[in-house]
Amino acid sequence: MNTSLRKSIRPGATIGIVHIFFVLIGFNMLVAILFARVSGVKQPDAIPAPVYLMAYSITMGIWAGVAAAQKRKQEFRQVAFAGCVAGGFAGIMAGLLEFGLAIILVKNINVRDVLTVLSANFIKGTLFGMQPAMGVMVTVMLFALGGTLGGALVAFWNSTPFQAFLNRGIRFTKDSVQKAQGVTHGKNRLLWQIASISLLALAVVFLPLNWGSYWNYVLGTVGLYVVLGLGLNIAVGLSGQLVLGFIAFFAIGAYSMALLNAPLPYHLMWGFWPALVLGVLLAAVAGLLLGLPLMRLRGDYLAIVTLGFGEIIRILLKSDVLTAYTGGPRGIQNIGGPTIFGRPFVTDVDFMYLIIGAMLLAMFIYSRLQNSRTGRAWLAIREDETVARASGVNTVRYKLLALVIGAAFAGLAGAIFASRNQFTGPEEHSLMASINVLSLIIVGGLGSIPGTIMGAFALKGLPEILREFENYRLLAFGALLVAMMLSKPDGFIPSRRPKFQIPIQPETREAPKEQDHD
Amino acid sequence: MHALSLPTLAVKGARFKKVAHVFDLLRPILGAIVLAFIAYRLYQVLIVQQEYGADTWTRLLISGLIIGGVYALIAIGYTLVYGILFMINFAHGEVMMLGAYAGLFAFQAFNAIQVGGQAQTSFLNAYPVLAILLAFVIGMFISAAIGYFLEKIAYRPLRKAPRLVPLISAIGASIFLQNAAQLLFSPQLREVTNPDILRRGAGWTISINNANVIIPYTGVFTFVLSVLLLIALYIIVRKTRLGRSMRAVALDKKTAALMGVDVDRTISQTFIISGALAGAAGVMWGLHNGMVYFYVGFIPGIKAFTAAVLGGIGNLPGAMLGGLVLGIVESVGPAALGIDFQLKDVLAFVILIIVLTFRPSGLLGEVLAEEKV
Amino acid sequence: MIDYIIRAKEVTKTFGGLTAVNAVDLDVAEGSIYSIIGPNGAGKTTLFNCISGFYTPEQGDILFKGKSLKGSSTDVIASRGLSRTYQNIRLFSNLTALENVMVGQQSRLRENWLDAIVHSPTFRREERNSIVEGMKWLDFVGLLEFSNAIAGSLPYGAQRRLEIARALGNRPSLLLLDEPTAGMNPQETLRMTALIRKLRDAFNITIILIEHDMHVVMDISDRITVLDFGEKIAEGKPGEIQTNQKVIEAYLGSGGAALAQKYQRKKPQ
Amino acid sequence: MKSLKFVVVLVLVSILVTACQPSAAPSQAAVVSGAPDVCTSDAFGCAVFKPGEVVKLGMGAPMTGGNGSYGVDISQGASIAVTDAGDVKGWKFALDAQDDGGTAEGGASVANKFVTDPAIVAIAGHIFTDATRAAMPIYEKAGIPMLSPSNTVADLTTLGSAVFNRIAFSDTNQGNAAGDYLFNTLKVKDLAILHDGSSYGKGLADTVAAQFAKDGGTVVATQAITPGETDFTAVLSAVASKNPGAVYFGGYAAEGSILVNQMKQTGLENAVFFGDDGTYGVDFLTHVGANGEGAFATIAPASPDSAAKTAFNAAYLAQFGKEAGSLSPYTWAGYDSAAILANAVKAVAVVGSDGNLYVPRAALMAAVRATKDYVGLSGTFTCQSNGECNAGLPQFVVVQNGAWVAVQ
Repeated sequence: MNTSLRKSIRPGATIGIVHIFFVLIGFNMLVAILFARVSGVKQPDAIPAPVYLMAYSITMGIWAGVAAAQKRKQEFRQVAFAGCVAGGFAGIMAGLLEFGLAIILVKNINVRDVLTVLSANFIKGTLFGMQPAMGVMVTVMLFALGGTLGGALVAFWNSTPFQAFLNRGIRFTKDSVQKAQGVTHGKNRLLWQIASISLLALAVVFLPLNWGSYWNYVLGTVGLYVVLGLGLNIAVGLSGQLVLGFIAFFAIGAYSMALLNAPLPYHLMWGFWPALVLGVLLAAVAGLLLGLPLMRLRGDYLAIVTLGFGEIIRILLKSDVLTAYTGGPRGIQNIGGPTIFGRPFVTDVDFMYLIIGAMLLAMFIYSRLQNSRTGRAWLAIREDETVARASGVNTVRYKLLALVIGAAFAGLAGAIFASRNQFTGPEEHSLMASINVLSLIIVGGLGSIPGTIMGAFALKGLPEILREFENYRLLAFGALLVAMMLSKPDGFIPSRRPKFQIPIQPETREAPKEQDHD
Repeated sequence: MHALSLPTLAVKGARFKKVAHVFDLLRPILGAIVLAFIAYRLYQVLIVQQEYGADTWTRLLISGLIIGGVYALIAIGYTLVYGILFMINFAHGEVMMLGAYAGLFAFQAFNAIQVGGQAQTSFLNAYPVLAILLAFVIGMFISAAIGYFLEKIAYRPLRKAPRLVPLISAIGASIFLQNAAQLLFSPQLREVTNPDILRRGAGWTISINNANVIIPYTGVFTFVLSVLLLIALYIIVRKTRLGRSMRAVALDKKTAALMGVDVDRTISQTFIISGALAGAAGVMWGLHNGMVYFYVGFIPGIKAFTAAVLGGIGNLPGAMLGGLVLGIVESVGPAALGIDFQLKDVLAFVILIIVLTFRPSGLLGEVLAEEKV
Repeated sequence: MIDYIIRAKEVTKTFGGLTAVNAVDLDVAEGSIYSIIGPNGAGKTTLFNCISGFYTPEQGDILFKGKSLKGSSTDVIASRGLSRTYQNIRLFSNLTALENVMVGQQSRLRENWLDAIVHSPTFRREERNSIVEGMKWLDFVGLLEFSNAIAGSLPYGAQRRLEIARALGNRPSLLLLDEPTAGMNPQETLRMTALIRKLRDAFNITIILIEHDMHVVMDISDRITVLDFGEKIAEGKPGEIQTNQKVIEAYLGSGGAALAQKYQRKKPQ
Repeated sequence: MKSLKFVVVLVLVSILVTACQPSAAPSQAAVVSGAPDVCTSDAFGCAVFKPGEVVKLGMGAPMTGGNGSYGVDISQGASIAVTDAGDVKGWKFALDAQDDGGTAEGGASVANKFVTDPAIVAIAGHIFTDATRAAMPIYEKAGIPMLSPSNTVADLTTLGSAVFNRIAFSDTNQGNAAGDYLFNTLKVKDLAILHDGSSYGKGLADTVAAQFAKDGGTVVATQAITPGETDFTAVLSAVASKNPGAVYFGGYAAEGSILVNQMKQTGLENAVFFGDDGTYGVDFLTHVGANGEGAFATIAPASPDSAAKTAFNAAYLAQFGKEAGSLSPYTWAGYDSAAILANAVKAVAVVGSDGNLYVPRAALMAAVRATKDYVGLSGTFTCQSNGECNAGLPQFVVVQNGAWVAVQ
């Protein structure tokens, strides 16, 4: 067999396996339902019309075709053919699967105890409601057709005229960007800054009013996770300490707010602001107390200990021992909101503003710290703790400081979170939440502020966007998380190091002299 | 020559102050307080209250050893990957879960096959040893295959990436595998059919204080299996060519490659072995605990990771020791200190923190008393 | 009366059963260039690590500017004016060259995190000054044009020089250089030698170096100590060391030493 | 500066995104010509459905994670109810089941999503208490009634909520009865209390303990287990040393069945196992086998195998390939809660003169609360003014010969 053919069969087989997996979890039906919905059917049946399932088959074929045709510098016909072979091979695998399914259907074998989705209706639907032999044939054909299409698509994409068109577009964009940069870096720089800031301010003021309570809630959560993420970034991204139980500090903030502000169990009824401040302080103190015994630990040992700390906090909060003080598993409710100038802040819009404020504060502090002696000390510790210490960095102090400030950020986010939900309970602060925060800063790009924002969108916004995928949403999320790491190992927006103007003339070549003896 | 003057940095030049390493001073005090507290509680529980009799203590100890055996079994696979790649394979628990499913279905199938002439029995009970062996082979094979593909798809492309990136990829893979299992097999809790000779709950009975204390067969099996696998793995790592390659890769990938070690292959093999261990742990889990569902890998995975760190991660006997210590602390600890069993995980993690405070590299990990230069 | 900046008395350091440094005395005069040489595994780097605080010697004491270093951690020692470089370059490779130097200045700065958040006057002044000084050190080692380059991406020789610039960041009175010319070509080595000399001449920084290149050692050293198997076998001026029988034996073995003597006798012809 | 630029771009993109979103605010008080009078007088206005649109019932439930089986199961039960409900004056019902993970964050997120969807008229849920607590105030503002099939925590109906209703037992109800039964009928003197640390299990366990002590019994041990684990021999051994006559467990079938099995190996062979409505179900029986003989549970009084229930079980098996009740004990409650809501919608919906369907929201809230003597699969329900729809005394059941049997 020639290598070209073999090269096409490999992606075909991969897609075939993916397809088999999709069918066995019933994902093909969901895709068909989504197709139906897109094309205007309001309430598609659980088994949508065959045409949508056919569309699914073609889509899978296209995927196989594109996968096979990529990286091929050949002429149109060959590439299309490669796509056809890949699609066809995937189709044959799909056909084999359907053949098996048809046997199950005809012989009336009950496999649902193992593979739940394979009901008779489902199998009939997968066979497009046709006779099994016919269904298998149609499947193979559709896959092959899709594959050819995919191959053709790639070929067209690679074709000279299209590439030329593309290049022109890219050049145009580049030129305009450069021109814009010229504007922003020239003497109009200030103007540009003012313009962008005022645009930002406008957006911040008006957007929450207009995008409804759902988006306010989701984006509010994203905002709080930005604050959390920046806090964790100080510990992980800047000072290089892998903290896995970060949500514990969030919990401390949330519970401080809850216990001080809510009517039960203590009826302290503090105002929002003092409770917020105390929550932040308590979280910071917790960071200090946790940090003290752990300063000798490195890397993964620190990770597991902080993970343990997170679990300790969660279990204690829900334990029988502390039920009288923390509400136990029931949590605390009726947590109040803030009052600003006599006006109570209670609606979703109000909280959005509050969260934006917290986010801006966190970003401000983070960026200020990042480029200072403190920030450089953290970075040096991250890079090489031993050398940093020998260069005069008091590593213990700076590592503690990173934990404390990071914890304070988390406490801030937690306090606002509890107040916004009017409720907090121990299960809010589970290990999965810590893992989410860690994931978001790495997906976004360790240490970078825009990266953190991006990561928060990806980690907290994406699952909401994926709601269309129903039960498959976390499956898709897990797969996307892997895919994001594979395609962008440094995160979406990796952090950059600051550039400094050279303040002295290189020509002088002057050795610095010790002169000041004051 | 007129020199450029240097700006003053600090107002009074470099002041040096003695940094008080507060905690270095506090550490012995902390240790003394903890020890005193433990001694006091032990005195209270054992001497003053005398809450539990010898039978209860024996039961607790047996329970601890068995739980510890399970943790150890999972932790060995964890620590193997860590020892070679310095990577936390977060999806290890999920690989184990899929192994448990494989075992579940294998036993189910064996139970459905009827053999024998007149006295119809299932294959499972007619040839129980063979059936168990086969189930283990199937479970280990499935898990090994998943381990292999996991490495190939999710970790290998990231080998040169920063250390935390494969960790996140592993977390993603873990979420994916968990949900895939839920969607494939439904979220139902399933019951493993044990062969009669290894019935759950059955065991040797000993009599202490006129109370029957049962040592369950499955528990002993778990314990023995984890010891055997540990020994087998130790031999592989220490005595075989593959083990030599593994150790070489662990020390320095580049140099190993220059010396003719196929690094990719070695790492693949590591994951296959680690997956097979997870599969064995999964099948064992099903036999001993009986419950299999998609979430079954998560908590044991975390616990096993804890055990591996407690023992000194990367160290094989350390994983075993860590697992056993963790199991015993969880079972005996709350009773001995007279606290709620709900807080057993708190106790376990507190012990972990204390151990790491005094031995920053775990119980059997190499001790870096001084900074490495 | 000579001022000694380092006085080490009977420093002993063991690892397990192995004695890496055995009762070594070391007196380094202020303003001198002092070399420590010896075959591989002689304990040179271990001695360095004892001086710079990485290791605590089991026996003996080290006085730096008359005060004991015992019990001080490396950061405290650095803040007292003792800097070092490393045998295998250890830069903060993801930071820029300038930032590396600025990390070196840590112990001389006073701004804290609160100053950084509010941009207090102290912060502004110190930041500005520390950038200017950092640039000057970079200029001094010839890396000014690379000031914003990521340290890990610099060529090998530049990385060595950057390490020195970083060590200079805290304005040390004593600088320990661990094989500064290792892996360099003759030109680079010459440049490095000149740099070391300039450091002493312009700033009166005392320099202790470990070096294998005998040309360099003989060229710039005021005094030399020779270690072998953790013991000091010779100390003296370059000329004395060159002719010391023990040293030659340590390097070449006793047979080799005999050969070398023949060779040396022939050489003047 | 880079980050600022980035943020600007981000904000612009989000403006675009939100501009493309459908109008977020629900079409409340659509006082258009053709709306019936009831809409103008209704405090929350009407939901309007054009011909061909569907009337949606929402459900927030954990579909993923460790508790995923509850959400999957209850939503599957409810989906059958929605099919069975037929149509309301020609408009079809649909179930919109969303994953809330059982957490407050998820609950609030789902609730906010539901209140921005004008087609959602009522919520069959939420399933877990944390989610319910966070969701309640959000529905309160939008005037969307809830009917939870599974929230048992006592105080939920004491908060004065106008929207929250439940067909699950309140803990007080179930716990007091169980405590009395243990002391008076089973003559247990020494009781051990176990629970799974959830607000459900702990709430019940605390109530039982208090009632049992009030009756004159002694609670000899109180311990909690960690849900999701599978080896409880240690805690059972500790409990066994106190020689309790019975073990009360507040929690679910998964842990309950493990406890029953492991009680036999830890010296509690002779203690009675007493569970709750969460441990009841066929799942429990398959897991415990012979070990389960004599185990008690409490359930809502219902004719065990009515024709409707048989039909439902068959439909469930055909559609989802599993026996009803094998994923969670709340399958039937899920069906009932959706069915009751659909009934209430049918009672209040009116077709306007413009041919649209109008569902007045406040009237619907009242209609749900006015449910009386509704005979469902899991019990007979009459809602009280605080939203308690299952105030009757529980039925005690015991395992005999491998089946649940009702006792007095």
